[in-house]
Amino acid sequence: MSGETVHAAPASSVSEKAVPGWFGLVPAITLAVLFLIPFAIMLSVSVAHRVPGGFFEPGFEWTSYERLLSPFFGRILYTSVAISAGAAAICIALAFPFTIFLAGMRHRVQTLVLVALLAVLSLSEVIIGFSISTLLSRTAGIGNLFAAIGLIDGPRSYTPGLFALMTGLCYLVFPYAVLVLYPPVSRLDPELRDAARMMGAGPLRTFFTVTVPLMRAPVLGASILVFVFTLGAFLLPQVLGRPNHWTLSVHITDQAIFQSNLPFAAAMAIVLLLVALLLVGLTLLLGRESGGRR
Amino acid sequence: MTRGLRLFYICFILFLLALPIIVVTGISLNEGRSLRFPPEGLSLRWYGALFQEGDWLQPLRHSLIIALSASLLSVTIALPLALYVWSRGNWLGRALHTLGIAPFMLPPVITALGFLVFWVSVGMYGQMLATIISHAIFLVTLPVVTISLGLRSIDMALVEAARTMGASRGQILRGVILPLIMPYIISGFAFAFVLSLNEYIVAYMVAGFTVETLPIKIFNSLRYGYTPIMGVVAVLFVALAIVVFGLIGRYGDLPRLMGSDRSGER
Amino acid sequence: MKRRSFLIGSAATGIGLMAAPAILRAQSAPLRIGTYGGYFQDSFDAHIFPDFTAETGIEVESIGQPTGEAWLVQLQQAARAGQAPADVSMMAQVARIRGQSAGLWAELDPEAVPNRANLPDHFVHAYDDGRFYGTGAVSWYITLVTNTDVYPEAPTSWQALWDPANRDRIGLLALASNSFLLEITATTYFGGTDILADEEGVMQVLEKLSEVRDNVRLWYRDEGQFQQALETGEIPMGQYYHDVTGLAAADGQPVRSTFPEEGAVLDSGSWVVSSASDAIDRAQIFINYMARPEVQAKLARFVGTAPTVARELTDLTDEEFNAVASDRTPILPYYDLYVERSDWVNQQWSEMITG
Amino acid sequence: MTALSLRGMSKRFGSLAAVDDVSIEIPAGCFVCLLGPSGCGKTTLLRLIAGLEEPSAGSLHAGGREITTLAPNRRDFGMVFQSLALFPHLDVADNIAYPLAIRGHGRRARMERVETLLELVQLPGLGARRIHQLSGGQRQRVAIARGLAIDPKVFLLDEPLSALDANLREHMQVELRQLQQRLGVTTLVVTHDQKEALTMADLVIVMNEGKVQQAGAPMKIYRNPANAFVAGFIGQSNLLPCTLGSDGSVDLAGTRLALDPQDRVKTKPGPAMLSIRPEDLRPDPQGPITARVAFIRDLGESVQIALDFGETRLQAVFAPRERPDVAIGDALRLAPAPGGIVVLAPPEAPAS
Repeated sequence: MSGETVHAAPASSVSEKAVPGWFGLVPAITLAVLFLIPFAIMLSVSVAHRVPGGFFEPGFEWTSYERLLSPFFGRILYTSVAISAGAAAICIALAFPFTIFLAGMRHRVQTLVLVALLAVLSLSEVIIGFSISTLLSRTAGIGNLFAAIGLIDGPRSYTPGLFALMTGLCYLVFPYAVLVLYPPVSRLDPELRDAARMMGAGPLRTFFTVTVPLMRAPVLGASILVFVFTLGAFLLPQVLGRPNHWTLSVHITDQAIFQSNLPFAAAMAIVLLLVALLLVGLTLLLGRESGGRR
Repeated sequence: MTRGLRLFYICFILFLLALPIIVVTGISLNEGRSLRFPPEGLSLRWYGALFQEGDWLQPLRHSLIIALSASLLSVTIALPLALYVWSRGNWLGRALHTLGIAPFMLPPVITALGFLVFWVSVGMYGQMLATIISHAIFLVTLPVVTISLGLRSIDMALVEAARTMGASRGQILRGVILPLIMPYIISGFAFAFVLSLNEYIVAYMVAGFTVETLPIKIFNSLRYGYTPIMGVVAVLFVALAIVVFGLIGRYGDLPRLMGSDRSGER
Repeated sequence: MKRRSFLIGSAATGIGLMAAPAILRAQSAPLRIGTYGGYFQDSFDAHIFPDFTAETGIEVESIGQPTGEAWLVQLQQAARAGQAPADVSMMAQVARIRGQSAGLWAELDPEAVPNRANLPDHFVHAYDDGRFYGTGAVSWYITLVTNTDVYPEAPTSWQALWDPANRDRIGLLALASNSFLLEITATTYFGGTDILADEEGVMQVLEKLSEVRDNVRLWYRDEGQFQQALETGEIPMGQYYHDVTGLAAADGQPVRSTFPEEGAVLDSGSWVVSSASDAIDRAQIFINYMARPEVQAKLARFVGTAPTVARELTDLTDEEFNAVASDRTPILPYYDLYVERSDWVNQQWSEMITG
Repeated sequence: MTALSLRGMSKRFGSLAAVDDVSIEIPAGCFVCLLGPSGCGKTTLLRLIAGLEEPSAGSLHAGGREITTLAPNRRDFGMVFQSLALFPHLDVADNIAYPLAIRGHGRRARMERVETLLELVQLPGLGARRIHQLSGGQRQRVAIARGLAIDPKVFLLDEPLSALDANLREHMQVELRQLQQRLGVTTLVVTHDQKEALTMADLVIVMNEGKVQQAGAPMKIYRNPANAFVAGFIGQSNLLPCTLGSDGSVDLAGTRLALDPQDRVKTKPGPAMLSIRPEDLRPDPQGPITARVAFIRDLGESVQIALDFGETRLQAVFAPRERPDVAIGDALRLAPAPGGIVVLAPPEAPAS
């Protein structure tokens, strides 16, 4: 989960002797069989022949991919990427200072905040979607509070819509963002920031000339993780968004769960997978670069 | 920014994060069979109902069995994987590390769909074992990350010292390395357990209604059921997470387990 | 599935052996019957299943199933793996016909279901080669529903959906194949559903339907999403099920169901048995039981659905009958469209609602 | 002129007083060492002066101006951190030029200054190196150059040499002292190494448990420790429980010792602590102290002899030529050198 763990540990003769070589085989076989083969099957399903109104039969045809080559799906892919990127950006913008402040707190406070975050992590997408739609509704939501204070004329609804969807997505991934940023941020030597202060930099200047450049790789890694994660959200866009906010993941589940069109769902998943892999690859590259500099 | 402002920011964000929990808590206290917020009439009857209504007990049992077995299995896979990656810098180590990180790094919908076609092909769709294995693979990343974190914090001098004192490979593993990374193994297990308990899309695609878990049941009750029990379940799960991680925080060094190196200094 | 064998090999056999206990399901397990969850399931649990068990001694496990399409896919996938999440299911017509073309439903013995004689022909389902596999279970109307606090006056026509005054206030079903909005639009603006016979006509209807987009606040996939919002007045108008709305109104909720002047959509559900079920005998007993006129009357009284047997066979009073049905000519779904051109309609529909 | 003036400064973390009511005047151009065991509050005191911590009480003045709550970035102080805190994302030149860039100096001016500073710390031409390409000693010099880049009013160093090996450390101590004398900058160094303090400082401030135990010139503190803690911490000292008589003599577990007028008495008659440096114990056939030789270390430049004196162990040091002709087990009579004795309050006496 941690963005900075992507580089493999350096080989050490001592550690090597402590672990027998066959230890690698068990997880290698397990993951190959149970993780890689599913993807291979998915690949074969994506080119299988769809039986309209029925299931699918083995075959090799590009029909499902051809169906994706339309302005309609181009727009959906664009929407998915734009919404996820937006949510990731907002989430990191909130989580990065949060993590920095958290890492500067007393040990006990840090423990409490971490427990709170881990508790929030245990809310499923279903509950988050439902609660936020309640919170943003006209009848029971924060609109009533605003109206009571006199901020707005009467209670109004903020859901469904882009705002509600962004709120939900940010909520969903915020704990992950903090937990991924936490190790590198808390390992950042606080004396570096003190040094900048001593040399005349104000807090903001210190943040932008010291903290941000040093944390560039972890922040990018966390952003990409959060981005990919939101790319896979399929319930929140349905519950909190309008149809034009439905992401590729919504359409994938739609095809798989409602239309029984597994070849088409698989084809869309493969496309989404390629987009995600592209970005994970990017993280690995960035991680390696920063790893060499230490 | 001053210390006070920083604390305010943290508290404000925590407050926002708490809002949905307040909503589900409110809903779970409804007297009638409706999901109203603020609740109409306060009652704890739905908390009792969860353990009496058979159609909620069964998913509860499923969820607990799946979460327990899946997180055990994922630790069983993650431990040798992390040890191997830690000890070897070869291609297999690198490949394994990527394989261990990938399941959780991909959009869950994709992983779920992969499992769906896999289990349909194998003929195990709809069996609890399929859900358990799928969850174990999907969540294996969490113990991999925490155990790797623990391994990297080991002082190699300890291993060298053990060797000079004549310990065999197995003795070093059991007597030195495992005790040192045990807290990280436990936190990885807790992570996987709590997330498996709340996982929806993989469980739904792999077994759907045949092996109904609590999140699936909650979603269904949101679709049709109108019972505040779904709020009860959410509240209990949050409480469970607080207890599990609270205990880890109470008896261990949670910031350190989460990867902080300099906690305890201040 | 031939691919299975070489892709998975021996590893899977090992896993399969571990899973063996799950396969050895006890013969004495209760009969698992799926009905739509929520009010519907509750009503069956309270009024139908106990009497059935009392009379036949067959234990029932009630399963809340999701929207027809999702349930069909689940049954299909489960059947391929030799599993049956439920023995008997209540399937809406589109899902039933799709299951029929996939050969998913178990063949039943017509002799074991003598009460099928009570049902009109279109509620006795058989494969093309004549093998009998299911019967009509219940009928229901999809009507125009409103929140009575927000709309003191009931709307009279489906045209209310297009009324600019209702901007951002409407909830509609999100799937073409269970909302039947194409039929509603065709009947309201194109004089009937005949226009849906060809793709050109469907496109015309979709064009008209796309005008409601600005009025729609929620395209819902599952009932609960909309019902809560309707009751609180959050989304005060939409299309919904007559039966459930009636039950909610009887509960004191400020909601009403209106049969528009163009007619309400009449859809129905049928009892079918998954081919993976090993309880066909008991399933037949249940299906036969449900086709009795007095059971149909009880459904109308307690569940609020319209009977699938001829009205004359039941002892329903006019008042009771009118509460669950209407004399107005109903809008009948154009089922062929969703079976023969499902992918095409689904694609056009998605493009329409996502705007 | 006073460069820094601390008045009643305290810093509490919860119930712990890390710095407790500290008042010091530091003259301009002075090289000050804050000396004490780890956890004595010396680093906290340095951070209070830097402005990185806010005092719980007291005030701080620099150059006649009160700066108690002034932000650290407005103090124009230079600082070298224990970890050095060099920016890994910048090269050597940019690290040194950082405070100049903050102050808006032009690029040309910055680079000229960097060159001057690199020469000052004897690292000419290394400006383009990255930090991880430097050795420990080189990093040390870069950190010092960076701290001096703006001609700071006060130069603060937090255990700057602790990461270096012994040889390099001694070398750097001399170099740092020379550099400071050349520049004349008021310098405060935190250290736990008393030799380091004695090597470099004009003024040593000994701290323990948050309090200043003694402040003064190194030799003055060495010769004339204010209390048992200082006597034990600075250099080696034989600390012996004794009873101070009202007649100017002490009783050492039965052995009576007459005090010389040059000896110092810093406590009232009664139970006390006698401090005598190992080099102040002289062999003397008529000496009042008789002890048994327990161990002899011949170090060439000197001879150290450990002796058992009743229950306690005494250390004595002699020049090779003065080495008494004794073997382990022999009795040796010793006399304190005149002025070598300091009679201190017993350590368990409550602080006044």
